[in-house]
Amino acid sequence: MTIRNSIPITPELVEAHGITPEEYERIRDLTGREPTFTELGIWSAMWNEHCSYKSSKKWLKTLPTTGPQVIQGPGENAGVVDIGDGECVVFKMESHNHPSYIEPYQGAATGVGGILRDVFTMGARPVAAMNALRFGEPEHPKTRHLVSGVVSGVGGYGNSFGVPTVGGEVEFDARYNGNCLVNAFAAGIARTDAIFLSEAKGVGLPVVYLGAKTGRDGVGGATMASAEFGDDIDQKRPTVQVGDPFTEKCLLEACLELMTSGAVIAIQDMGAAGLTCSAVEMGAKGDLGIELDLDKVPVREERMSAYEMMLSESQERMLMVLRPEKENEAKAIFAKWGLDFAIVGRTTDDLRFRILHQGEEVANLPIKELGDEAPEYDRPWIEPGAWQAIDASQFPEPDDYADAILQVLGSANMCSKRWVWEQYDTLIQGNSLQLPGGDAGVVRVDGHETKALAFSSDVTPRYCEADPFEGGKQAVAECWRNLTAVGAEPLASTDNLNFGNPERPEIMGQLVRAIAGIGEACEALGFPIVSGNVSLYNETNGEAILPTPTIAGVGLLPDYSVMARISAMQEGDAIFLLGG
Amino acid sequence: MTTARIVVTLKNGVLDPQGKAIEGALGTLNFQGVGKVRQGKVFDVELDTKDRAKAESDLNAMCEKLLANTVIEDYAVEIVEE
Amino acid sequence: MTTARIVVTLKNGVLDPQGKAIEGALGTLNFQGVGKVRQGKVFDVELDTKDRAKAESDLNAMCEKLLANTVIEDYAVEIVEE
Amino acid sequence: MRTAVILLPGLNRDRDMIAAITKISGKPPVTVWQTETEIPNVDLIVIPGGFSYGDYLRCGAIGARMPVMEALRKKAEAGVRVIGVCNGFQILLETGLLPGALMRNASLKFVCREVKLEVTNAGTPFTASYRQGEIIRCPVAHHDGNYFADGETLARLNGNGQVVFRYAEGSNPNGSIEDIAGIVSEAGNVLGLMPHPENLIETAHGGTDGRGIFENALGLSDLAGAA
Ligand SMILES: Nc1ncnc2c1ncn2[C@@H]1O[C@H](COP(=O)(O)OP(=O)(O)O)[C@@H](O)[C@H]1O
Repeated sequence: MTIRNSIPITPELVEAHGITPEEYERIRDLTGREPTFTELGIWSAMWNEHCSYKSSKKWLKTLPTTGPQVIQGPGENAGVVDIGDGECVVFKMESHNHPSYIEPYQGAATGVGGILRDVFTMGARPVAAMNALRFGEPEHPKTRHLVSGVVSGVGGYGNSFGVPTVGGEVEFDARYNGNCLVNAFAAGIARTDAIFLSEAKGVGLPVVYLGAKTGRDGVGGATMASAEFGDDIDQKRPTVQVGDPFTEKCLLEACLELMTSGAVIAIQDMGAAGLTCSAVEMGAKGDLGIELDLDKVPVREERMSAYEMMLSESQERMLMVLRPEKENEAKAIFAKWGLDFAIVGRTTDDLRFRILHQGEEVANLPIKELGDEAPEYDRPWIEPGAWQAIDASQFPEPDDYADAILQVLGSANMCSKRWVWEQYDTLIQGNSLQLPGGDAGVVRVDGHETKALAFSSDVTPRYCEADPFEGGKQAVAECWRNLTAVGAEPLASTDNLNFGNPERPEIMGQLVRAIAGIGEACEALGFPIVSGNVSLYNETNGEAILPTPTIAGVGLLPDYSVMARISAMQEGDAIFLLGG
Repeated sequence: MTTARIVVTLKNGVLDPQGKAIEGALGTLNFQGVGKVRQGKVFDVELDTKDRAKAESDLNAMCEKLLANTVIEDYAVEIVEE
Repeated sequence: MTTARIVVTLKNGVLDPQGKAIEGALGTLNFQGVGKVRQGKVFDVELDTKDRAKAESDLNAMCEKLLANTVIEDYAVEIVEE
Repeated sequence: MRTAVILLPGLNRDRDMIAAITKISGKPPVTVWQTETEIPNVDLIVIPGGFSYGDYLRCGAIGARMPVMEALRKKAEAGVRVIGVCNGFQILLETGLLPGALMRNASLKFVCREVKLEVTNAGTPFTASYRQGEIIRCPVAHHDGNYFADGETLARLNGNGQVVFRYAEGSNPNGSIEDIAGIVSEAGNVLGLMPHPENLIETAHGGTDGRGIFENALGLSDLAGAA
């Protein structure tokens, strides 16, 4: 199968790419002519909700993102926060909801792989992971399959890669019957003076492809992540990506080794819409053009078209701008780790994104417009209706309180989640001080006598449904409390905003109000949001998930010898209730 | 009794990290001229029936429901012995 | 080019946790009359040779040296296409 | 006392192991990459845990066939002490330096938790500081730790006192036959075990039960009390 670049662009084709007629008008203007088929694919990848945040950008801008501790806020692969002694913590959370619903093991696994890559692309060695999971009711016929696939996928990838999972959430509710949520968090530690960014610098420098080969995995995946599910979901299956944690572990070691060698000018991992997004981002940020020669791209399948290569979401790949004099050294490092290393293009000074394939120029687009001029919508929204307080007296008092407590504790949502986190390696790296099961996971900072980092992930979606503003605030406050409860000073946070279809004003209202609540709480607590992710269109047949703005936070314990734990209680201790 | 062999293989184009690692290892062990290697699974299943048609339909159902992940895998059922 | 299929199965008497678990799962899914299930592996290997004898001897050597753990596994090599 | 740690791509408890050995012996170990054909003169060689080559094909199978393993075999045959932990144990089985095989956990799930181990042979170079029958704590973290050997091999292992650790008090996490958690070679100088003693060597780990194995192997056990 080859896809010709000369396929005529019809309104149907435009629609199938998730591009509206108005957006297409704009695309034609910016291109200066009808786009080619490959170009249409590139535009759609850059302008879909997933990559461009076109529905949420206006509101995300209102979040507090700065503070004396913040070294890098949103906009890079991950946020960076100072932890003193010349070191920083690099972290982010990202969703892989739609892929996990379609193929739970691989969807969850590649979600974990993606977030780990975001962290080590910046030069940080990952030291902790969390996963916030939401499934339909336990009785629903799909739930068991999804839970077992997702949990083993999260573990399968993280355990093999070698990062301890120190926290997370598992919750069941009928509103997730048609859309499970898989939000993966990762944090790493780097030297403050050795952070790597995606901004390309310098004209005529080699653009290098690193990691695994390109296949047809997930072609159209970014488009899929931005579309609502219908009953035709089965037809979307061939876009599944398969994760290879072994290759990712090798990629981690090779990248960190390469970074110490001084060869790297800019680096960007290939996530959604792989080669397209990574190359455009590097060029657009650096005010440079990029020219790619697809004949040089390592491929694992025959006769791949330019369109497929540009949109492939094959995992475990990176793009880098290299200091030319370091080429041989860099190559040797990648050969040692058994990874592909190929010069696939160069930086230019003409601000064009040019793609060559088999002697033909299959795309030639303005790079800044691709990267920065995605549409931004001020979608109509309505104030979410106020929920009536429930009158407690309408419920009969339980006859037997002990039995009632047992029922609560034994329920799927309240019971211990040990059955989940025992499938994750919580100890690897030898620095775990508090495992899942407490208020926050704690990991000591390698090579430091007393310092440790605390991690927690929280949100209570039913509160957000009742009142998105208060629910957003509450998620931040709970995360903050979990960090302080182990004795950590909260540093900063990351968010993963999971909502339904933003084209519906009531859903857009949830998003707007939740962001306002999160912003207010973060502002009040001095707990800036330094990275994040938005996942919209979590709906099946018109029914949306509960609004789920997951908040993950990082705190610093200057001295872990005075850390608090939930298990330190002894008989006869007095119990205090603090707070309002 | 019926004995069947089910072979489950990855669909074309789906990444096979195991196959890839094996290709590399065969190279390290100095085997020449090894092209693609793809790894799959085989299940040998004993069924307590002599009815071939029923056995086949049951085995196909087992593949659909459990043994194969039809999102990324194909399967083939073969009756070995009746 | 030669294409071969290698099937690696557990020796009789060797514990097969995956086969066992599948037996259990098939029961839970209400399949009746399922006896023993044993899980094995299949490798589809492409070899850059037209010499059948050489291909067979190479494939057997690959099994002995890597693809099968002959302490617990048996293997069978079949040339599918030359 | 000198230690070497063998490195293969996909191993991921190498850093844990290097840190543990450095803390216990006061000296960082030398590292030996998979392609080396010589291992320097050391008193102890360790293969750490992880997923060498992704554990693709069979756990430890591809790693066991890398060039460094021939050098390891020579050292082991010459009497140098060798410890393989988790993936290291799986690799030692695949090289044939230890008998048996490690299969998928009976639950088919990865399991990470603390278990209890019974020291069933305190007479080995690795266990001398423990009491025979002593119960120690130790974490496990693995997907393929279900030890299997045929009846004849088991009889031989039992007869020679080659079973060094068993999961105790119903804490077998993986279905291992006869609760076997760790074994030594017939000569007694090669130890393979699934649990991770390197993750329980200091107070910050919540205990030091795993320390003795390394102290014994390095001939430091007299200092054990001072640690
Ligand atoms: N998917 C998961 N992975 C790892 N740990 C988890 C997961 N789900 C829950 N946990 C852990 O279980 C404990 C209880 O979770 P939760 O009920 O959400 O706690 P809380 O409401 O106190 O934050 C926490 O320590 C949490 O980190």
